Amino acid sequence: MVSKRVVQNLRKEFRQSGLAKLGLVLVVSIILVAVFAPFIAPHNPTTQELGQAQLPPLGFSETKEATTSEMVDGEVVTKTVEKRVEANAAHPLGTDGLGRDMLSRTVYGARTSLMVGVLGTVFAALVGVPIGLIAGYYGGKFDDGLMRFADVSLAFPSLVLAIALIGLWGRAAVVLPDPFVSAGLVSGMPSTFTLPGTVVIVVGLVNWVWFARIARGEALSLRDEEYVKAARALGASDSTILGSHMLPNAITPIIVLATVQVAAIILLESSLSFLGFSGTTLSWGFDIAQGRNYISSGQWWIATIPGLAIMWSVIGINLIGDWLRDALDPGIEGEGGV
Amino acid sequence: MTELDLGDPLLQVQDLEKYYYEQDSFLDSLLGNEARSVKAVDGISFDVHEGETLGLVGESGCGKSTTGETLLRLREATNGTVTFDGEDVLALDNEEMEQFRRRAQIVFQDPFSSLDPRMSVGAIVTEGLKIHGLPATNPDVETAVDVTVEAASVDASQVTATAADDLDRVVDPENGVARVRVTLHETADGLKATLDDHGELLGVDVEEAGDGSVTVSVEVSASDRKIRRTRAGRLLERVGLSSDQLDRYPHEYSGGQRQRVGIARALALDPEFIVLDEPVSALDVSVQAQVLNLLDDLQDEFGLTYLFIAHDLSVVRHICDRVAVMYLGKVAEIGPTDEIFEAPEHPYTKALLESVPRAEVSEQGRRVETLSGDVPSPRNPPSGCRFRTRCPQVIPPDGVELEQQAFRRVMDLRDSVEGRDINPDNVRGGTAAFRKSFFEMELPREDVEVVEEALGYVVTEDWDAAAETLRERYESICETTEPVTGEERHTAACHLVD
Amino acid sequence: MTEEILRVRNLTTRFFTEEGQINAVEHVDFDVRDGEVFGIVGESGSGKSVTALSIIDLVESPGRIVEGEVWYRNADLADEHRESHPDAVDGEFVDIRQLPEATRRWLRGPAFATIFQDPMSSLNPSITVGEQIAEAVEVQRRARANPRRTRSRTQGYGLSRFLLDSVLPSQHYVSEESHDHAVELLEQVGIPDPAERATEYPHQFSGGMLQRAMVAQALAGEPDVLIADEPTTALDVTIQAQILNLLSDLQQEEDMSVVLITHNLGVIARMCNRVGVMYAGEIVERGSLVDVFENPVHPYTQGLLGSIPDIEDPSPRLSPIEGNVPSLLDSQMGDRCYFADRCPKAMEVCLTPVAERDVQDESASTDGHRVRCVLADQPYNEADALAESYDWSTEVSADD
Amino acid sequence: MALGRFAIKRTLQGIGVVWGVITVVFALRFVTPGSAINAVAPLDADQETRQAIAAELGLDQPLYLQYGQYLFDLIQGDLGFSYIRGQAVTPLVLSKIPATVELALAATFVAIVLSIPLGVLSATRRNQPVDYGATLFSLVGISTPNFWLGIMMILVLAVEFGIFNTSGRGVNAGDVLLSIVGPERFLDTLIGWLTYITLPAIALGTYFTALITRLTRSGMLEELGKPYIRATRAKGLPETLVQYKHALRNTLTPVITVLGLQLGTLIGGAVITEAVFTWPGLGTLIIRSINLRDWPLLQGSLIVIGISFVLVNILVDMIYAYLDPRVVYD
Repeated sequence: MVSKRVVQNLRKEFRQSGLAKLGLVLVVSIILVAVFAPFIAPHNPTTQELGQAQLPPLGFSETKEATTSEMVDGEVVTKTVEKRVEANAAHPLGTDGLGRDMLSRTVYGARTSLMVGVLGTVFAALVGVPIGLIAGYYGGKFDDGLMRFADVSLAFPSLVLAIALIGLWGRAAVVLPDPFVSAGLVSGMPSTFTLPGTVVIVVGLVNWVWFARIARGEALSLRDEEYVKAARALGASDSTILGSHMLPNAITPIIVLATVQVAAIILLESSLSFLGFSGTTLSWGFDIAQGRNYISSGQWWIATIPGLAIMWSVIGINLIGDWLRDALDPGIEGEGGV
Repeated sequence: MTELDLGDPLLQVQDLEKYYYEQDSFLDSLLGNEARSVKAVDGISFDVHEGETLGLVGESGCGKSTTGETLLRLREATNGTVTFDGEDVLALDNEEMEQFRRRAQIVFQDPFSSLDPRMSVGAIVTEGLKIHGLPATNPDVETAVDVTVEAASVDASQVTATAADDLDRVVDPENGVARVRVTLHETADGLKATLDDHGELLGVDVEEAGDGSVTVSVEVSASDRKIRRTRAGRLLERVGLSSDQLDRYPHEYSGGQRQRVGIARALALDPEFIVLDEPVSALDVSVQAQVLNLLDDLQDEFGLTYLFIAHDLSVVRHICDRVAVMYLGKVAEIGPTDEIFEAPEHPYTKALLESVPRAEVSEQGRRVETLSGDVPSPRNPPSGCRFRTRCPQVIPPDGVELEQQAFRRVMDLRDSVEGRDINPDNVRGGTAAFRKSFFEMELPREDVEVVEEALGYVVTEDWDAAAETLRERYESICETTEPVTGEERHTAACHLVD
Repeated sequence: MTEEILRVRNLTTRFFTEEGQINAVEHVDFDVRDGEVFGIVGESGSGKSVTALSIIDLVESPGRIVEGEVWYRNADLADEHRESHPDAVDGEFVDIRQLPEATRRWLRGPAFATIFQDPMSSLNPSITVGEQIAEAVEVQRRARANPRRTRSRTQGYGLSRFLLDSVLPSQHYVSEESHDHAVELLEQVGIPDPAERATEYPHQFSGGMLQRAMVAQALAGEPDVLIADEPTTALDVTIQAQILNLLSDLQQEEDMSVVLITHNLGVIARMCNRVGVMYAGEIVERGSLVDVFENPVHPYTQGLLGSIPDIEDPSPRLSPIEGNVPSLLDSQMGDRCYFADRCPKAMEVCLTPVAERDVQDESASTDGHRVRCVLADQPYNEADALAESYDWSTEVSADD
Repeated sequence: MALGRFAIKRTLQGIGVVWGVITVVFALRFVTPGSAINAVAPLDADQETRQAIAAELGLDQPLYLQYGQYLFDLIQGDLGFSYIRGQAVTPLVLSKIPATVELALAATFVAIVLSIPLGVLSATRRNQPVDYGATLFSLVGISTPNFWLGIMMILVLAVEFGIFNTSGRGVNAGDVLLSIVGPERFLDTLIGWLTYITLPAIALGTYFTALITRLTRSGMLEELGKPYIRATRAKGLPETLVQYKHALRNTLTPVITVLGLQLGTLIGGAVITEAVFTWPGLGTLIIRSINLRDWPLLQGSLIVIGISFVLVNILVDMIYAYLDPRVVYD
């Protein structure tokens, strides 16, 4: 299926571009963190230790006024006292407002983002690519119809539509058992993992249009290629032509678009959870929303760290997308998004 | 090139038409612009005889490739009939189409777009076989095994040989029988039989019954895929490539080699008729010669019938038995190659032959009388004879004594008036001045009057009156009635002839 | 003997790609005389187009002109650079390779003009044909107005001028006279109703008409040498005839020399006085039309002439040149005659570098018939012919 | 002439899309009939009162009648009635539009002014500092979640230095325009406006600046590789004319088309930027309408967004037709 030439091009481009290497490092690390979250996270991301709340990350110390009030001969006297809060090695990245370990939450947040990003993209591709290929190949009324419907669904910003649909259908979260925990390989970690189901469906419903556009564009140019006519002359049925000629030759731009989509969907998911519309609290966006309240009182790290994690993964994925685009030159630029 | 003993026609094309419709989308009808038809092929008739190579020649836009593809129903014809070996191809249902596909194939022009870059050469050549589930056994082909006995301990009479009846999937039958030779010989551990060829695809085993009788049975042991790949290997060798390159990809081949793969693909289904759509136009001269020789050899070896589409006349002269010259969707002239090249009847054919530069010293500095203007657009082809807007031998109506050069300019003037291509301001500077500059030569008095009158109308921008004045005097038979090719062996669609 | 306008000596252009060094043009020498049509014929991959681009200094990376001299006869230019570049001037000739880049840019227009194979892809599809020709005229007009024979990179056209042009079309970089002159040029190349056609876009022109417009654009600077790279290959044969007539008429009227590059030997025969045959980056044979067509010495030229079907007599069988065009990859090209692996008369001596030499042949018109083949000096003898089974792959050069 | 016919054709297509948007929005409304009643009926209302309310709201009529009524209202500019707020949707939504438009325009302006020159420079001066800088900036730009960027700016600029306002829209563009003629000093109003608009505009604009920089850069590189560029240089044209008048002009057309398509992302971004900076635009209205389950208000906002998307894309296509005439002819 993937011809040797494609692999050669990829390897050649990879050797030459430092950015591609950086991208690979970033993405592979995020994937490992997401998959083996239970082993990597030092603490259970959901356990709250109020005593240990708002600890700064290692290397930073925080002076914090704490107001204490006590009964002094009948009246209530409030005193504000300076208190230095030192970072605690048990929580390298500090703790959030409820004393939950930032590092563990960030690690589990990776799992949410990647799952939503990948599943959403796969779902969108499975819907969009076949429709696009068929519309481009047959043309005529079906093609017109698709293009008009694509325009209509582009008219709805994904974020707005997502919020609307989540508001309507609710946050149908899908609870999945965590394989490592249920297999007893690790203890003390949450045994189940909640996947924001509505977000994945909504994202698929909205983003399939980008895949349909790309697939249609490819099909339009491929159907006049002589090897397609030759296949028809050999007696190949339309489905054989679509399956064994059109799809393999259209797969390059689709893969590049897929990387763009995964990155875009991660950003969308974090926005949704920031606004409180995601089905799970174990998400980077949700942590940023929590951290927002602590900005004015000086606990900057609660909002900052999850944001850096988002950038880490999205930059990695975009670098992989650039590497694929430069190596395979699919000619799609600017398509895709949220 | 076979002598002109025309076999019976394998393919008969009668009034074939192929129109494309523009601006007929839902929105266009809303906007009130009616669908315009592009008459790419507008009534083509010709026959192709068994074992013959018919050339289809013409410049770009004449509809030759569209004709080739419509014949094989790669495009749906608007109307007309195409009979292949007695059956009307355009009316075949899916079942019959499958049979037709095996008997008629096509080779394309561009070596870089005629092979799927994602498929290996082996997959490309065997695709046809896979689609038709070949190689399938053909019930009315018998299979036979000849055993030659070299083992001392066994005498021939004792040996009975059985052949599986699907041997013909591997062994090509000769006069109805798929025959395999096996030799029986003595080895250390008993009798052994070995196949002379096809060893890697067929299996043979030997049983010695108690009473000394020996049965040798041969059947197909290889998988379908293996059989197909072997067949593809043989085809590649036949077209001049090496059979151990089945797993290489098209981008590892040169242009000439890719065309050979395209030819091997067409041969895989063992067709009788092949449409060659400009097979060598994209190749360099030296490689072109190699492929042309190959096509020649294959035609003799497999008795193939070719429809050879091209725009290079010297290639056509070399390879075709008969030639049909096409212009703007119609056949201008058709006949045996030598007669067409040595005694062309249609003015367009003459102009084509005249324009081709010869690779000889005598060509140096040769000034060619070229056709005026450009090929008109097939959206609204000229009325009557389509070549009249560029024809150097337009027939003036009787009563008009103008030599060809002057009459040609009159017709050009009429076309620009009807197309409103003249800027009235240029004429306002004086109709006589404009006339003199338009006609380099002097016109007889009578014609000067008519032209001046028409130019007068142009000044007042009364285009219809101007066109009418000129049409009244100069309407030629070429624009009123459309010339048609006759039934003779060498015929041209031109009033000069009939 | 008429005076020469252009002398190319030892021109070498190479492409430094990831796969390795590609020798596109290897030590090419040829001369073009005043008012003459010099033909360069060769198949795809022979390096003929790269030669053209090298002359007008438009070789883009990863290509680079490694060495070579391009002597262009221009008395004024020679005088101007006699002191500043003493070794770049020889009589009236100037080696433009040694001139500064700005001067070489000045040459594009007044010295060299180029027309390319596919007119449709040589014009900007979103700007009218008239505007694009007027542009060329404007640039030449402004160049002539400034005495110094150099041309800065911007010539007064910066980002601000671009914004001004697109916002206020009234005060255009291209003046009104240039537009009028453009219409005159369109008329000169035989385009009917030129004023109207000037306002139309390239996609509204037929192939033939658009090529005429390209010729008109080339005439804007009244060039001494018109370089035509496969000018009629994309055209139909009747339209090709029109364009060839146009080129020969203009060549007389403007008395300019033409370098005609094509793979079509018929076009070469009709148009050219002298010819150079290129193979694998080298000119393997050059001379007058009679020399090369009537008594070719190099086996490749003979093979080329033998493999063309002749329209006047359908010979039964073509005699093609076996084998494939070489890859030009330096690592795979041994230091030998590059045609040896396909040559029917290959001998031992062909495995060593072959220099260009004169053809001693009294009968032919001795007009510089030169060939890069040993057969010019010694007849072919069977004795030391290369063995059929000679293994060409072993000769991969040492440093690979 | 041709451009006119092209405009009519595009407008007809646009109307088709608007009709599609309205139909989808209606379908959403149909999916949730119950909630419309819940919004009005007291929680403990029994079946009869709910029926009565449904009848009064016309929800019991056959579907196509409701649809016809819905369309009829829309044509008259009536986007429905918000039961929760007890007021008509149209004036409410229209009042919020200027704030969002101001934010979107500011962000787009920042994006275009910064990214086109950046993209051109990095394409024409490859592998030089400006190229690496632009590539790095655009990569980070499209990978940064805009709400997080907003919060970080608030943290650094507002909390530490306190020169920018971090929420609300005290001074708006309208005030600035008025102040030119009006009594207040123009400069003060302008600075006041900037303290409000700058952070949200940067937060929203960063993604687009990065996107357009990448598009312009790759578009220029592709265009400069095309054969007509070499032919134009062969005419002796100055390099700048080749790059700007020829290459850049042909690069802008696809960039503009993508801008039109990405409008949805822009509005989506505006919604969340408004949430971060409590910017009183359509975005905050939409979020509140969803939280309060106020469907008519949500549907009205979606329709307005849909119509604005169609209008912008028609405008984009007209600019495209002006820049590249082939679109009009084929």
